[in-house]
Amino acid sequence: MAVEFSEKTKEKFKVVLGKYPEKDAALLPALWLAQKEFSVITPEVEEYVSKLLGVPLVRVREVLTFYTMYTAKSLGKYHLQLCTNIACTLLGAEDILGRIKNKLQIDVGETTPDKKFTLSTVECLGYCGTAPVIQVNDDFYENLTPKKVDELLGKLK
Amino acid sequence: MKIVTQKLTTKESLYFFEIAKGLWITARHFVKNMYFHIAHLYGKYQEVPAAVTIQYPEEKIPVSKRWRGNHRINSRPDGSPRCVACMLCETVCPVQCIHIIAGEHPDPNIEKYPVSFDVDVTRCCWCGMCEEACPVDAIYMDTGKTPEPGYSREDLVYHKEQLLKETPLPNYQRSLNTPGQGPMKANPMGL
Amino acid sequence: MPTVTIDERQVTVDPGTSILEAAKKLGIFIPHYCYHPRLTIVDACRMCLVEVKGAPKLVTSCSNAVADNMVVFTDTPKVEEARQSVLEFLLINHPLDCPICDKSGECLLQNYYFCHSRKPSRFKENKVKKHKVVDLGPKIVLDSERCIVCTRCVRFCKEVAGEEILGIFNRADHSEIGVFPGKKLENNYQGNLADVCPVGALTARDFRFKCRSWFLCQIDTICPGCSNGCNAVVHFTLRNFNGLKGQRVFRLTPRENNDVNKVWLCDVGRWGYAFVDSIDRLTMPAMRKGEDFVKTDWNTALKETANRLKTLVERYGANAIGVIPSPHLTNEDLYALKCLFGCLLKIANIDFKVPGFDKGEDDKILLKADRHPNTKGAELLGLSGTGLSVEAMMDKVKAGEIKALYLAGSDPVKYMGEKAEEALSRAELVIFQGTNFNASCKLAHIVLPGATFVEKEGTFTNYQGRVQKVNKALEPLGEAMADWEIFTRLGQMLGVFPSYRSAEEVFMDIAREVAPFAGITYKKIGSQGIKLTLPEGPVLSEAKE
Amino acid sequence: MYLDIIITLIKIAIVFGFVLNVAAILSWAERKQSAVMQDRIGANRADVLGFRIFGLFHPIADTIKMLTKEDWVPPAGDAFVHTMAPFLALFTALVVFAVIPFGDTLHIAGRDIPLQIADLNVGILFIVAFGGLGFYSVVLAGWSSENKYSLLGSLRAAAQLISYELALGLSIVGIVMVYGSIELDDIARAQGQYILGFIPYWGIIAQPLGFLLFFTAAVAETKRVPFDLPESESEIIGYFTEYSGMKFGAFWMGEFIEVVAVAGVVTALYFGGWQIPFVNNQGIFFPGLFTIPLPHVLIVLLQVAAFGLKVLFFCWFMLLVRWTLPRFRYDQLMAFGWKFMVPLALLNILVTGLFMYVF
Repeated sequence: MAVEFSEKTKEKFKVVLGKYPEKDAALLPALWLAQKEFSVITPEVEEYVSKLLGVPLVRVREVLTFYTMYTAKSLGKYHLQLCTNIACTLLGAEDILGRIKNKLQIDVGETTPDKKFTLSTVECLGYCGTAPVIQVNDDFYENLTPKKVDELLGKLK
Repeated sequence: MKIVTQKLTTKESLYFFEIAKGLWITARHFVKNMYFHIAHLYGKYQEVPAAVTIQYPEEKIPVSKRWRGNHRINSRPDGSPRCVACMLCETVCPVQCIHIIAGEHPDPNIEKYPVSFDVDVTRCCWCGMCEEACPVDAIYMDTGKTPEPGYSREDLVYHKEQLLKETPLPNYQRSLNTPGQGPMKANPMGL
Repeated sequence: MPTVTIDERQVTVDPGTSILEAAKKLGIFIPHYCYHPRLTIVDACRMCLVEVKGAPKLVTSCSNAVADNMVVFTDTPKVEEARQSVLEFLLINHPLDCPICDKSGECLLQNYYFCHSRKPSRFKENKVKKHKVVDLGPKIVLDSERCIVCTRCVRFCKEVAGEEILGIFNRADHSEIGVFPGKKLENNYQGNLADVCPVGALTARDFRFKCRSWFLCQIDTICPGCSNGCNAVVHFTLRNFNGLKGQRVFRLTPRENNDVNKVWLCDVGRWGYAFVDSIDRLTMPAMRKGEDFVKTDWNTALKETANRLKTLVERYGANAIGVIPSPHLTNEDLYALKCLFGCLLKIANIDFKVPGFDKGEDDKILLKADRHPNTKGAELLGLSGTGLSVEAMMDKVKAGEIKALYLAGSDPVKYMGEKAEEALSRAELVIFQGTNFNASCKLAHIVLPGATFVEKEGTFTNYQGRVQKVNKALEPLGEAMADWEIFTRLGQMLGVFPSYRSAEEVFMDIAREVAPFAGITYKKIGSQGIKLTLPEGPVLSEAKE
Repeated sequence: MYLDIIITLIKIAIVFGFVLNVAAILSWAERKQSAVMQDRIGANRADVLGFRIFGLFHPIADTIKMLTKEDWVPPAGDAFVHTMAPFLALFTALVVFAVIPFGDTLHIAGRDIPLQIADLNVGILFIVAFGGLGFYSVVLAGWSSENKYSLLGSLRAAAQLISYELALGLSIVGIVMVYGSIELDDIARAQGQYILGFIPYWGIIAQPLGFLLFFTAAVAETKRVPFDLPESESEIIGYFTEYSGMKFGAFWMGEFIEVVAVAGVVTALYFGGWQIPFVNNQGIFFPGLFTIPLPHVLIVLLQVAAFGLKVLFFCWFMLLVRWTLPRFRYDQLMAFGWKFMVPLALLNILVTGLFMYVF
């Protein structure tokens, strides 16, 4: 178990820890740091975090699985998160989803064999005014149409 | 108590004519039936029956669609029993003739399966409640068979393997959900 | 002391009492899933909603404390509608596999559905598929699809068993109970998870698929697993198609007793019933013929026993016989034994303290080191210290001074090993009276089958000195007989002996003759037991609470 | 002399062969005929190598069964009498055939062979006497069984036999008066005459009432339905309760032989014996018209065949009666016998006498 924060992260962690009166309250930022550091939070990382904070292992797991922005499994280079909530669906998110599936030949939750794209559907991203919307890693693309999606995917390649 | 006797008429009290009348009826039957028996021997008038007898093991009366015969267990496409060993038939059986021992199935989607499924036909009263209770359409009484005699009580306890081999009598299927065989319409467990 | 009106009836309760508890006091039952009287309150299930006058919305009765002059309604149309809606939500992703679910028949989802909803599902979309048959450990199986995420199990592990191992993973309708990958439930109280779970999500592997709950009868009993004397309910069936071969007792579940076990039962006791229907049960009296045992009937076996004991007493005196009773026997059994051997035959060598009998593991929650349910009872009845100790008896047997040993349920070979084995094989006469075949029984000359705790009536005295009653659920297997009955029949063959017809008669004699039991009757013991006023002495030090 | 004995033995063999075979087949016919009358099929299961031939193996199967069953004699009973009784029943039934003529005298190789085993001049008396002896078998069987029910059954049966014996005897008197002989051969021969030249002068023509009375009484003598109270398997217990195996079978056999015997006697007395209408010693003839000559042997053979057919017809008719009529009650049986049959038989004698006096 060679999982350990780098010196830099350790310092950051110390800062974070200082913000909370109780140690286990720092679980969320600690996991955030871990994700930054290791990109994927594997069970080993969880154990490390749990030990670091003195929190039961299962609590770490609970928090990790509750929040969707933590990733417990490895993703492709681009994480396509398509909103399929009401507003987006009404404005054609289903068509776009079908288009992406068709284009990349993957289903929701899967990664392309070249490890480039991971497709997932998410709930409201808060862009109902400019629906449909897709989040690619940290960027948002609004007012999508199948054509725009094609362009987008082409650009990302 | 009042006894009402019927007075015989003079003709009746002679007996002779009454006896002759009776003899005439029986003799008429005899002659008619003999005629057709002999005609049948020569292949004539086959459609006119000479006797009402049904020669049971060789001939059988076609049973009604609703008739309940021996039990059988429906199987999945892979041949394993549809039964999930829920024991509802065992529960509903008024004479307690069904004995199931349940076991863990390796497939978590099936989970429970009958390790043994015995129907004791010596106790069975053919009420068909097991058919109705079964939530997965596993047990049926549509084989159109009656239990065959056995040399011991054990011979009359039908086991799972035996019950699985039975097939429904064509045209006498008693499927409860849809007419005819075919997939079940309402199967809560998706099995 | 707030006074509340619930469904137009008034009740005064302690401050801080929840509405649900207050209603329970009035005999009004409010349906609930996540609430458990011994666990913290999370109000997660929303099933216990009630209408409070003045409140804008329905409130959860489990988490809201009563206030003075509060007016509560538990069965208004509004409440019923809320319950129906909650049930509809809970059942949205439920797999409805009641036919194969072990919980069906005692499942709160089923019960409340039939009491409060009875509405067909309106959910037309695909149900969320979750993991089935999840291995949580060697004793418990989880079915996530059936789970309603009430978190009773999570709280139980954390708060009672002291092992924070269960958690809820994922969120919304994908929530599942689970353990961290690679971990397993290990605590000694996981059996309670199956009881605590209101639905069929957590089931005990031991009970899994064995029997449907509606085939089971229940009767109050005391767990015979250790000297704690946890109150339990034994579930057994009278539908036994395989005669002597089938399983009759299927499980033990805890019964509430605040002074003893709260509402929990440890796994050791819970799954310790297996000996009742195990294949090594003694079902017929037997006598040794060379190497083998020959089955015989009670009359022959008892006559033989009586004759040989009588001859030995006449020839060598009463001290040539040693009696080793077991604290597994009930007070009644032990008293009858004392009457027979102590008073009638004047045997002084009676000792139940087989060396090492109380050296089990103590887990500081319920399980005690002494794994015998009636040690205190045996002590109070004076079955130790009148003559030689067990160890000394074994030595004397070897020396040839003690000719016969009467083992009443005890298994000295198990605790003393070779020493006892040697002694037993040297003794002129070894009589074994017990329920199961064991190493000591193997060396006996006469074997008398006794009844187990579910097959006889009687009382156990736990380590605190609390007398508690076990009830007869089943007829003894085969020809087996309650131990007090064996002693009574044997006593009548040997001389003047009271003709007990029931365990209660024996207990009446105990109450008359043994000081600590004075004035106690079966009626007074009731379902919760009765604590004895113990005499001064070393025994009290153990019993500090 | 030796030749006579041999010829007699051959005749005995023929008659015995016929009677015993017909009796055996009757046990099959009884089942099959009742079946056909009742729209059933009847016993047809016994098969030998796949052949069933309409259940004809059943009598054989029955015999095998009877022979292999335990032959049990009540320990308290009289073993000898108990064993003898069924054979007495067989004997009395069989011996009647000694005097029944079954054909015209055969002229062959210069010899006259009467087709009758014993041409007794007291033929009818012989029949009545030996028929009456049959009741001994009943009484002895019931008595030797050492069973009070059997004994009561045998007494009941004996009373019935004696009662109907009377009517039987009295009804024959008419025939004797008409034909003026008690020799059966004479009576049979006399029935070859014609009234008005074309009506055969058979007993049934001469004595219609006598025939009915005789036939009824004879059926009662055979202990068959509707007079089967001695047996009455379903309610009152009969005299052969304690019989098993082939001894029981012998009683049954005796009953069937009696059926054949009654059929034979009725044929001989009332149905022209071996006579065929419009066939005489020369051949087929019509009175006053023409005659077609036939060889003597052929005529005799035809007559024998005619006799056989008549006997078979009566056997059939008795089975028909047996499967048509219900059983009498015992008081009805006795009242019928004494208050109806006997007076009618006496009346018949009176009327016959008046006719004979007038004409």
